[in-house]
Amino acid sequence: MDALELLRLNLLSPMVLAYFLGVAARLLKSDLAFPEALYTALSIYLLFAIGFKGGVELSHTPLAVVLLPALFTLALGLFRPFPAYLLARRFLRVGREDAAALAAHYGSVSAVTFLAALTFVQAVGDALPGFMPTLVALLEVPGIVVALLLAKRKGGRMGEALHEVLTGKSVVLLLGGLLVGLLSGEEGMKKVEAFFVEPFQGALTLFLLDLGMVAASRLSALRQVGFRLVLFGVGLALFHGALGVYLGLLAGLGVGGAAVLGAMAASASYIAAPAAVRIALPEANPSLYLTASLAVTFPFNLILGIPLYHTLAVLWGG
Amino acid sequence: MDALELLRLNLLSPMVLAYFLGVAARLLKSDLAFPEALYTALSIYLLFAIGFKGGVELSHTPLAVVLLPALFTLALGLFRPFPAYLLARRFLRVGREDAAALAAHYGSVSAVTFLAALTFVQAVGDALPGFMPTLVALLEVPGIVVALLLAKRKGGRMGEALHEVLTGKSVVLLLGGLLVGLLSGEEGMKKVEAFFVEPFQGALTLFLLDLGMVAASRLSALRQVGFRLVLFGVGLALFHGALGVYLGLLAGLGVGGAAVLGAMAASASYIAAPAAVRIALPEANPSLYLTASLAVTFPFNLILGIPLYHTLAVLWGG
Amino acid sequence: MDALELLRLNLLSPMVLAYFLGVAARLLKSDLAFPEALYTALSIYLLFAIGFKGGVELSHTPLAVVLLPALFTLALGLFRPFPAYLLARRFLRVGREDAAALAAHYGSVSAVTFLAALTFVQAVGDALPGFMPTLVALLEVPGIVVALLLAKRKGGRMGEALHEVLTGKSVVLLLGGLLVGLLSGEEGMKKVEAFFVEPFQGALTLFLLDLGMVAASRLSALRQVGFRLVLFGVGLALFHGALGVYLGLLAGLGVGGAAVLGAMAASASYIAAPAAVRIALPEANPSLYLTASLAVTFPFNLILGIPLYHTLAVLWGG
Amino acid sequence: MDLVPLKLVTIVAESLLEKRLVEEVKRLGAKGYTITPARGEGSRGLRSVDWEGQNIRLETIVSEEVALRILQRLQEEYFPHYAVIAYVENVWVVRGEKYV
Amino acid sequence: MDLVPLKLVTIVAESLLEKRLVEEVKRLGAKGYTITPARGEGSRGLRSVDWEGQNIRLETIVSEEVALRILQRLQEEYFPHYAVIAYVENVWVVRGEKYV
Amino acid sequence: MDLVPLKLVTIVAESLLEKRLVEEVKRLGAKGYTITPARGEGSRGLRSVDWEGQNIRLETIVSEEVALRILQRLQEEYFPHYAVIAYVENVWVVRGEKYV
Ligand SMILES: Nc1ncnc2c1ncn2[C@@H]1O[C@H](COP(=O)(O)O)[C@@H](O)[C@H]1O
Ligand SMILES: Nc1ncnc2c1ncn2[C@@H]1O[C@H](COP(=O)(O)O)[C@@H](O)[C@H]1O
Ligand SMILES: Nc1ncnc2c1ncn2[C@@H]1O[C@H](COP(=O)(O)O)[C@@H](O)[C@H]1O
Ligand code: NA
Ligand code: NA
Ligand code: NA
Repeated sequence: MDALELLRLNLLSPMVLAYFLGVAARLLKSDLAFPEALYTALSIYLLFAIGFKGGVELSHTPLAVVLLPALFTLALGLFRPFPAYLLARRFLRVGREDAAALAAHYGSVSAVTFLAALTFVQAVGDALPGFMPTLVALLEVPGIVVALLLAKRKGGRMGEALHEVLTGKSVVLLLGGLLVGLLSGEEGMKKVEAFFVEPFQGALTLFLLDLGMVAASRLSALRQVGFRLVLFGVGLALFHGALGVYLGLLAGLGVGGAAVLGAMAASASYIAAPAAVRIALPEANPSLYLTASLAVTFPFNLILGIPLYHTLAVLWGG
Repeated sequence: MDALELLRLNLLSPMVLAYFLGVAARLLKSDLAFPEALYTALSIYLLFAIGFKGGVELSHTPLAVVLLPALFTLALGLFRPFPAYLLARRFLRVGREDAAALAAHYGSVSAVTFLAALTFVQAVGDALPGFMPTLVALLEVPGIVVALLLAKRKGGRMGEALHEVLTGKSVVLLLGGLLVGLLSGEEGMKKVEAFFVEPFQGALTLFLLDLGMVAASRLSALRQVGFRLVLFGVGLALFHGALGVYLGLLAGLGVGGAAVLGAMAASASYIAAPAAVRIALPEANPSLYLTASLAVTFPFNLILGIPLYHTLAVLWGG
Repeated sequence: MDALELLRLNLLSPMVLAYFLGVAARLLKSDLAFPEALYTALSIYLLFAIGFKGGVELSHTPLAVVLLPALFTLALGLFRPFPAYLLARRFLRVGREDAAALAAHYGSVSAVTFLAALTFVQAVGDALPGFMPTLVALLEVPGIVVALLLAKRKGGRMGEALHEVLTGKSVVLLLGGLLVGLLSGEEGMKKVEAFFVEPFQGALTLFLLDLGMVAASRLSALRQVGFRLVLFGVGLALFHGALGVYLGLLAGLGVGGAAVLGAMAASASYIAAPAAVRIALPEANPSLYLTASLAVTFPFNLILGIPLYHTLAVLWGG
Repeated sequence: MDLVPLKLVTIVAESLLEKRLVEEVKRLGAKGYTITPARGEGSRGLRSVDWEGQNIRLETIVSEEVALRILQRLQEEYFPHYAVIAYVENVWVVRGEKYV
Repeated sequence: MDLVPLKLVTIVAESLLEKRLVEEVKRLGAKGYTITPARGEGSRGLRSVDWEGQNIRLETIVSEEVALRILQRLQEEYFPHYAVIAYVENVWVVRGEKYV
Repeated sequence: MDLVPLKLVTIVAESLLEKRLVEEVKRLGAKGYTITPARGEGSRGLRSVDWEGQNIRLETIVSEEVALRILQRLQEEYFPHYAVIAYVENVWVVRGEKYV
């Protein structure tokens, strides 16, 4: 499959189309709106299901196989805040707090970007290690912690923010789901796969419809913040994405796994990081980091990034 | 199958029984109540899923096959407000605004009635063209616009109401789902059918349970408004239903398709129309149009109408 | 399978693990929380689905087969409030109102305990009569009524409370679902099983995650109320559970059915009873009955009780 | 503009009481009411979203006389056993004559 | 501490009006507003959670002048046809100068 | 009837602050509080239902002294960085002695 065909394949999946539909609905000022409870319910379902599937896979994967990918993912998590922080200071010319806030977002991971990449790679037909969700859990937290440390030297609400990160609902659901899957194994999977596995992509489609609406309502903020933020969000995604693909191949994840790790590395958090940053760095401007993460980097990855990282993985490792 | 057997088949489906259960729960003053978010979530799911399935079907239907049914459906949409308006003025003796409000409701379509008819026809075993959901989308809007034009000659909040109709959530979900289905085709269907297709009838059952409760809480209003409204709602359903069956056969939809088009034509809107009417015609009495549409025409079609239109289709076209 | 193996099988099911995850999330002070609408939606779904499945089974079960189990279940419902009341008065030394309130809870049944027992017995591989959900519906109401009569000799809000019990949402959904299933039979089942049957255990897993959080937030209340309440909740469960197993074997339910009836008898209500008690006995202390039912008896049954009642059933009837 | 000075009575109570409170205030002379969902903490501890059912916050605009009647009734009938708080304040209401 | 005496205008209306009411109050001078979901009963009967859409409860803190303008507008434009109730009361606001 | 004149403090804030605000008001002397979900718009733009988390509307009935302490604390600690609005008004409370 060539790059254009990949792009087409990605653009015409129900998930990406539903995202566009959401954007269109908001731009047309439709009264379509998801109740907050539906949004929360879908995100609880998706996060737990990702974790659970990862756990079940892990239950029949030898530790030796996971070790290297896990270490590389951890390294990615610890490293990524630095380029983000520097780029924010130098290129966006924002203050310490805003830079650290952006670093926290680009140091963590977007579970939905991960899922979109997974779906894409499966549609392409590549083999894929089963433990990828484990890596998502590993990538989520460390970057946020590093970024907060970058901003604060002394006291403040650091402790509270750390607690918020570690016990935040996305971490609890991902890691908790992982444990439940790990302990209940294939036996458990058989009982609940008609709920957590089969309808999963459809639920994701509905979630992306809502996410499209949320992102579109950020577009006006984008106009205020300016074009530099677009460059920042895309540039960082490309750099982190390439790095992720490279490390993924090095870690032996194969083309499919490397493409997914690339998409994970390229993504920016919009669940765990905002909550932590709002507490630890209240002076940072939410408009900046939410717009960058949600209205620039997320759609870029969803639409162009994922096929790109895949092409890169084929090029370097195929 | 004879008419009585059809009626039994219809009455004993889980959907219709769930509707009765809802009515009973309300009459018994049970504290059973659906959270608003659940009601909204189910309606988002149902509308998007109908559209999506229609779109996928459309993706492998030649345009020529759809053209005639589409034109006839459009004609139905443009025509139906007139009998409704006249009957309301002459027989119910209500004012212009109330008549136009009723015309808007009986000029649009009830998605749930459509679904119930679809389920019924599938249970009977008739062949059915796949693009029927496309027709629902076509039938939803024109009648409302015509009816509003009937009421207003000059200005007012016409523009706003039109915007409300065209970007209302039911239109966006139906048409949007259709586009998503059309573009992602069978490939997309495979990914999400475990969510949007297989559990569909069960979700509809739950929705009808709630609808039964809503309708029952309108029954006291019915007593106030009087018996004429029952005649109005049933008479109009029968006339429009027969017309729909006839045009359906003419358009080559076959017995099954004609029965479904009949049920669609016989139905009255209770999502798109009320929202538009409340804005464009605030003087019109909501008790009148909501009661007619929800507590008369909807249950009539659900229980007796659908098997009747089917019998008619067999009679005329079998 | 020996008792330890059974315990392991039970502890490592996704449902029980999800419950522990919920407890852990609350103890870690995670911000994870289910929207109220999600909790309500899941409980509506679970109750209706239990009833529906029971009804479909009943539709092809001869009345003679159900009669004895039904009578024995009714007897259990009428009897169980008395030991609960006496134990509360003598051992916990609480007043009349509190004792009657506890009796109402231990005279009714917990649908989720029933489901957990059902899942467990199916995993073990025992045969199981299909009409067990019918028995849940029978066990839910009588005990509450008896308990309220124990407390009140004259007037008060007895009538209102009785209405609350009989038209409460759990009764309406269970019995209503039963009727829908009974009338629509296997035909109806085919239409909706992809919604009400296949994903059922997964939905139950999510529900138990929430229940774990709710129970954990009761743990501090437990410390105040004291250790006697733990003995009360466990002792009563064991006594009622053994009685249930015994009667189940006597009624010819077989080992599997007797184990499930044991778990039902051992359980305490936390949906129907609290609502009724709060109205009929406002002087009773909610902290007492909610803590006993939710933070003592429920987890005891879920974790240890169910395998125990099964072992007992094997011992006495295997 | 006709602004009529009236009393706004606010009652926060466990949601189980909704049906009864609505009947009470209507019986005692209120022409309408508005309810918002709520949660809270007081002398009886946390009333959480989940289990014991949440609270409701019921507001009704009434004449001073009706206000006093409602509060009296609450104090006698509901305060002893239920989680309730109630207070009254002064408001100026558009077309206020509708509500007395 | 700087507490500024201002007016709190509360509007309860059918939720369909939300977009229009928000535009109105902003156009008439409000610097902000807070909305909570509500349901209720009045002269037009029960406005239930389900069907006709619920009510909203809109609050805005404004100067007396703006308050009167808003109430005037409501009385003329909305009271005849829609389910609406509106009232005003006195509040003391932290950093109140932000809201005038 | 015993109606005690007290202060009703209302705080509208981003919902992320809920836990902290509850701790603050309790620490400063409030005996209880009521929270309703809310959304709104102010100087920091729209606080939508979806993303940034909605607002909460926290009410607490307290003595004048406690009211001033709470508002003081809010002004110093929360107004600079968070989306918050706070005001106080006079209410008459049934069995008001419970709340001081
Ligand atoms: N001082 C207070 N200020 C505001 N709301 C309160 C206060 N005290 C109690 N409440 C509300 O009233 C409910 C019942 O209070 P209580 O009966 O004291 O447990 C609580 O759940 C709160 O929602
Ligand atoms: N006396 C009242 N006190 C409080 N809220 C009221 C009152 N009357 C009406 N309302 C609210 O205003 C809405 C519309 O009232 P109405 O236009 O009288 O039907 C109702 O649904 C209630 O939420
Ligand atoms: N004038 C106002 N009247 C009522 N609520 C307001 C007003 N201004 C702000 N708010 C509420 O306070 C929140 C924070 O305001 P701000 O800090 O100005 O962005 C908003 O989201 C609104 O819910
Ligand atoms: Na995230
Ligand atoms: Na409609
Ligand atoms: Na129960």
